Amino acid sequence: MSSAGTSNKPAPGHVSASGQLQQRRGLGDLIAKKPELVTLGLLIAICIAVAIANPAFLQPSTLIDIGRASVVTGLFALGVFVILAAGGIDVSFTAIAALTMYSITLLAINHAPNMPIYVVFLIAVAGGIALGVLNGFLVYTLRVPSLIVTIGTQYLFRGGLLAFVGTTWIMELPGQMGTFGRISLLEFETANGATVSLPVYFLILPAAAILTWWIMRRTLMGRAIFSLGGSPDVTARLGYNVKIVHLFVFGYAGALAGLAGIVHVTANRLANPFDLVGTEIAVIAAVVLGGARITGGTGSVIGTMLGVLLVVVVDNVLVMVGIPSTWQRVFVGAFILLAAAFFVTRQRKFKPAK
Amino acid sequence: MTQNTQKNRCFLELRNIHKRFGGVHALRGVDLSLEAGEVYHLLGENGCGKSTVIKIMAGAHPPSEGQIVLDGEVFNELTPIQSLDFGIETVYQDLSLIPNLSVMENVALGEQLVEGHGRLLRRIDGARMQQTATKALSQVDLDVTPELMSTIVSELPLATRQLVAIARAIACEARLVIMDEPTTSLTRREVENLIDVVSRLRSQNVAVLFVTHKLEECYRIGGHAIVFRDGQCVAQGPIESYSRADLAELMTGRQISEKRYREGSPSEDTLMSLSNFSMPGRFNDVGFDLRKGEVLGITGLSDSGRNELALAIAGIRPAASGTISINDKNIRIATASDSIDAGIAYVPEDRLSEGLFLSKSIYQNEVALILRKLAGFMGILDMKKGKEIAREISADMRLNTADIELPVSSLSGGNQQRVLIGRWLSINPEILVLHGPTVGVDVGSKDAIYQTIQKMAEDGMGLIIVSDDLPELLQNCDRILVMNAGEVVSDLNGASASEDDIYQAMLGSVQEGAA
Amino acid sequence: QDTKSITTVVKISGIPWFDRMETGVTKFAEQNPEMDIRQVGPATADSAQQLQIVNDLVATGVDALAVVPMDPDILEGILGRAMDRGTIVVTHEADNQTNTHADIEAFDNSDYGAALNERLAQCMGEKGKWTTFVGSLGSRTHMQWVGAGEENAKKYPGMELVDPNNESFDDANGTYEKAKEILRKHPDIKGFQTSAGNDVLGVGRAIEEAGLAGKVCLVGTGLPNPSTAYLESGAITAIGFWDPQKAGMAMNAVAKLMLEGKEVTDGMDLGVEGYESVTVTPGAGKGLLIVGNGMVLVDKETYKDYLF
Amino acid sequence: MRFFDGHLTVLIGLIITLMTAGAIVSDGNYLSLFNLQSMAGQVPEIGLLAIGVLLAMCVGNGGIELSGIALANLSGVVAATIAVSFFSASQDPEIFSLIFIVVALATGFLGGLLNGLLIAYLKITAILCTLGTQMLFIGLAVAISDGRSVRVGAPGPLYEIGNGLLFEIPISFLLFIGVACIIGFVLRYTPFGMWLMLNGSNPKAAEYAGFPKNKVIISTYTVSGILSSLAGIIIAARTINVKWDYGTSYLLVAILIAVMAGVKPEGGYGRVICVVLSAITLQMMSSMLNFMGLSNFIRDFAWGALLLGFLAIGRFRLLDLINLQKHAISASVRSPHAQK
Ligand SMILES: Nc1ncnc2c1ncn2[C@@H]1O[C@H](COP(=O)(O)OP(=O)(O)OP(=O)(O)O)[C@@H](O)[C@H]1O
Ligand SMILES: Nc1ncnc2c1ncn2[C@@H]1O[C@H](COP(=O)(O)OP(=O)(O)OP(=O)(O)O)[C@@H](O)[C@H]1O
Ligand SMILES: [Mg+2]
Ligand SMILES: [Mg+2]
Repeated sequence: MSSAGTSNKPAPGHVSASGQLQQRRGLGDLIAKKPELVTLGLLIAICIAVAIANPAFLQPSTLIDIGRASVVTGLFALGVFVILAAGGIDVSFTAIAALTMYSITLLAINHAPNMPIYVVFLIAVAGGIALGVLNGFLVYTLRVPSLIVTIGTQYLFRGGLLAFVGTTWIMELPGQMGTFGRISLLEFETANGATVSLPVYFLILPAAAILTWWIMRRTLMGRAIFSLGGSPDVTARLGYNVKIVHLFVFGYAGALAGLAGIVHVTANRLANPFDLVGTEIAVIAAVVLGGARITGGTGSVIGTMLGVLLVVVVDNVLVMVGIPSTWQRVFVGAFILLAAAFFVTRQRKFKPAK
Repeated sequence: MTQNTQKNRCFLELRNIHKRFGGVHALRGVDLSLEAGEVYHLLGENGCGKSTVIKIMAGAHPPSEGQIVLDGEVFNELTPIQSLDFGIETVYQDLSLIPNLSVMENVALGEQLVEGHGRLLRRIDGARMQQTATKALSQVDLDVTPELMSTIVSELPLATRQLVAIARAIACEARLVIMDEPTTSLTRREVENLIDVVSRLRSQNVAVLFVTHKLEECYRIGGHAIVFRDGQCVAQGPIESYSRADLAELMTGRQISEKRYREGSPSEDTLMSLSNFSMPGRFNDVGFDLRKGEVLGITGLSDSGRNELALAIAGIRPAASGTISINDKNIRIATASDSIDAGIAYVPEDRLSEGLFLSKSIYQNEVALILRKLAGFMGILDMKKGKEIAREISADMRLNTADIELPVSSLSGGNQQRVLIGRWLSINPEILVLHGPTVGVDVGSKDAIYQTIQKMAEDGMGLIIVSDDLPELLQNCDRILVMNAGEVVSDLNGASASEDDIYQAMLGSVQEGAA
Repeated sequence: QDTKSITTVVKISGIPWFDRMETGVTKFAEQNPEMDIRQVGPATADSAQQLQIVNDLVATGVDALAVVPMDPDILEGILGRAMDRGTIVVTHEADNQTNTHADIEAFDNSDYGAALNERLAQCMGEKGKWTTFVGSLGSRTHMQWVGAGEENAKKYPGMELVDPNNESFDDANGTYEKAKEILRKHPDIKGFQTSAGNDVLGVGRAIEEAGLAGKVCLVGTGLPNPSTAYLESGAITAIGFWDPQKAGMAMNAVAKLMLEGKEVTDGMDLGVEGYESVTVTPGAGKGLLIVGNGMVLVDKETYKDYLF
Repeated sequence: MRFFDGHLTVLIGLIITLMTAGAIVSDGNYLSLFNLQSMAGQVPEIGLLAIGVLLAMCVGNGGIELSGIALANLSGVVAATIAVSFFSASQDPEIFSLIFIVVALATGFLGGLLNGLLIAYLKITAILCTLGTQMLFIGLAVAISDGRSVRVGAPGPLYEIGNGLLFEIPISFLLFIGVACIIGFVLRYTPFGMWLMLNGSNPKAAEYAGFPKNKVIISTYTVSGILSSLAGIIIAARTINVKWDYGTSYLLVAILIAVMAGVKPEGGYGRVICVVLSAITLQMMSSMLNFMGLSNFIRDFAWGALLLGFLAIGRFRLLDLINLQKHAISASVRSPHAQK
């Protein structure tokens, strides 16, 4: 209807919009749009370098070990990614994980030693959601940056756990929790007779990643989360219920943290309330290395997973490459800086001017 | 509930609406009623409460007092989703687009959100979104390509963004479309198109509430005028029944005449000379002279390169090649401070994001450029002198507050603009580049700003006004350079040229190309 | 002011080791109801936090401090000031502490490290690749133990030390990852000697999961209770330790003696198991170095005698 | 900027409350000169780090400083290693102290400069950058010292800085207050301070206004680095030793202090005096809990609760009851010609 009247008139608007778009295609544009390509590149580069330094790196068990080691960090990272996308930041998720995993193990030991494993997971997720929602509620009602709120809740959760719940380690996990960590998905023997196995709990990570991807890409909630990260005021004005989005985002991250906590316990075969807290900054770094901006509104699930892999791989090859313990931290620090610098310069070169 | 009984009956009513922000009483008892299929022009000077009343209708702010009546149902406040559900679509003054989402999502997601009454855990219907966006975008005359649809909004030029915001408002089946200053960064062509859109909406029995400071647009569109002054509605009636002078007087409570402000003439001395100024893809081989006491206008379509030229002179996005000399001395401009050191002041277009330190005091904003000069013994700031200067500037700029410790965020748009211009005058520049100096500024403040411009020219300053407000250029400039496709295509005399001349020059090559 | 007070400050509160120590402190308190005896410790493993606690305790005017320093050197300053104020200072696991009236060690650290290694060598058949873990490179005792172990291994030309001194940060999970990596890098590795309390758990898990229990040897410091499962499966060959309960009691006993103005002499019986005949020598500073006989080395067969 | 703003009032109120409560629970022992001195002696190291965090936050760009304590320890380790290898602390205490201090400050300067350069020129997000440099600094300290603590000893002047008293006040505390005053003054009364705050409040406007933006960012992180090394000097002087892993828990505590002091993490606002008071408040609180013999886990819990309480106070304007003048913005600002 409109086009009939206007299409044959010269329309400068057209020229500016599409002309500009054509200029910025090609590799640079691709990287600007898909920063996770940088992460992938880095990952491949590192693997090649390590393989050259020590060909022993190239064995199937490496892959399995790295996959296994990524689960807890990966679950945390997915939660962090969702929160970063919404323009927030969270440092309390490790405390949530510690609190839920320990309380639930205690609960199971004392009251329901034969609780089926799926109930354990359900309770962990529910507990994580409850604590996460508390975070979200505080961030929303106090209207302060979530970094601050979650520093507060981290102290609160961890202090509460150790002061009021307990500090003793639980070595003998109750019933199914103990066995779950040992069920393996696939198993094979290496030349020297060692068994390599991929535990079943590994599957939780890809499942959570796919769910997160679906929520972020295919539901209105996902769009609302990105909107909130892009412009909170506008999001509210456009009719998105910002409170619900806050509660959802932190609740979801809490759920993942609860899940990660239980995985950590079952994999480790002990519940140590001192565990996990202290690793949060490294997780955030992984997500940022996966292409999410700390300022919010960007990032992708695939990038996040690549970022996690990058961090886990670097952590798991230091001995392989033969870097002496004394120098390992220098190496990791320099790596983070180099990766970040590389990342930023690649991104910046192609960032649109406006 | 047939169409007929609905038609021409008032469907939205505001009753005795008050709104207070802390100590600011922004609305003081507003009564309004809107009818379907009518166009309303909400007029008033900066800070009189236009945006606020709109935000109340849209559910973005709750009123402090009063009621909103929708189809006879009385509400004490609305949520955005209620408002959208009822069919009120808004183009906000700040556009309110989500910068990191694609054009398509910005335009068409609202529909699905409203349909689910705000429920968020729903799957997105991609095909439908595509369809809705395509329709709406073509209505505002944008070329709907897959690239455009998937472009992230923050990568678009301002003008396209504005069109996208309008497209979003008309994407849904609306009953009332509100547009808060939708034309500020549109070129005339795009404005023409918007006027088409408005009449089409009207013919579909949709009410339109239009806010603008450009009175000629209101007359062109026609309809009802609603005049606000100081948080109250002071007049209502068919717009044709008011003359420009009437409206100006109603808005300001004073009489303001339409006149050419430029009276003086420039001296013979060349102040600044630009030659072979180029930035590939943006502007090409631009050269001109600016004389002492001259007011030079630069205009062009949104993609003509005029903005980049201004930014290059200001050192923000320096030119790739070319020379610039001031008082016959060649200078190099690679950064903003080079340009400031050379005596060039640049008042940016987007005062909120590029100009002001909103949370900081008027004083700090005013002295931001002269901190080095204020530093005395051991680099310690002479606060007393600084405050004196800030007070002087405030007085010169006729700021309507004496308390320079107030945060700039507490000022209204026009006053903020004066703070910004005042800041640049603090360095006593030889050359002042004003980019869209009166964008979103009301008649009263405009008058004050124009008078300041002329006074500065008389004092021997060279001024460059980059603007697409043609009357503004004609009222103020000695010469007007028109740019097209990165080149200066025309150099017109401000006293004798007409709007039409400029317009022809702006479109020149595009029309040739199309012919 | 007749009730004298002794406060025991541990490295971190809440972990099994120091919980066990607390049982000793409590026991000592029960035996000495006329005294005010408590145990405290920081919430995180950070010497700065421990320093703060000691600072505040000195300010409260406590009569005696029994400290297990996170980092002996960091506490030198405040312990010195405490002694100047007349506070009795007793330390444990800090044979290099200068500002202390007495440092109490359960055993000689080199003997302990050598004993662990000897047990490892036995298991490995005196040959093959082996590696070491320490809590952190800065942990003096851990470095002494692995140092003594290395020294001991020189007796066996067939033993080859590879990638030594891996840092575990006393985190079982991190140790597990590191151990896996080492198993990948050196498929033919035969032995691990570990130092921090949780290291055996991490390495043990890695060995067990790889199905190498019994094929790869693991000897290190650990507590019997947590290690039960791995000792049973053979993933842990043997653990060495001293009983923190007894150490806690010994510290308090020495503090009490000193508060009463009595002397601690060579061959003295502190009235605590493993400290029945202590060797007393001059310490690193002006104080004494009191060494007991509290070393315990247990394996699958013997651990049940020490369940805690 | 009015002197008595909300945060300042609350912090002062809290300090008074804590003093009273502490005196009650400890029979006055809490207010004994020795304990006051002991608490004052503990504040400077973490206080200096918190001021570093304040600077980084205020300058904007998502500024944060995670490398502070690592740099403090690195400075100590480098300085100790160098000083010890050339001089003897007991024989030439003066020259030893001087060398130690100079090397430490130089290390802090270089470390901060590195942060600044990476953030300003390479545009690495501050949180990533300082996380990386944190690792790097820790790593260097480990590599230099082999992970062991390095003994500084107690050379006169240096020992005095950590442990000495002047007019019954710990010298380290006086030093801290002095440095805080200087930073506070610089932030308020010099172009640098104004640039820093304005840049934090709107970086784009700062660019358009031609501020020496990169220089400001670099200087900010450099100053922050120097503050870290000062903290390192005080730590070394107090504990007679330096070690790479001292104060690992300070990372979050320093941020906690800054945030409790009302520093805006998004940049542009923060007051040094509030940071000083907030550091003192936290110290008094944890000392009080130690006096009461409560577990340190309760302290963490209480800190968390306190921070959230602070936020609630700020959010719900509970202070308006105390501080009415603040919101009395004159109604005349509304519109340019309202009065005519
Ligand atoms: N969020 C807010 N907080 C405080 N004061 C506000 C707020 N929004 C608006 N005001 C004040 O309310 C008054 C009316 O503002 P409003 O934005 O409605 O004016 P306007 O008529 O739209 O002006 P303009 O033409 O400049 O857009 C102004 O004095 C403004 O400073
Ligand atoms: N460095 C750049 N990289 C990529 N595209 C750019 C760059 N600079 C400008 N553009 C694009 O070039 C086109 C012309 O920009 P220009 O700024 O001249 O438009 P404009 O006149 O400012 O439009 P408006 O009036 O909306 O502000 C725009 O589409 C802009 O987004
Ligand atoms: Mg408005
Ligand atoms: Mg423009």
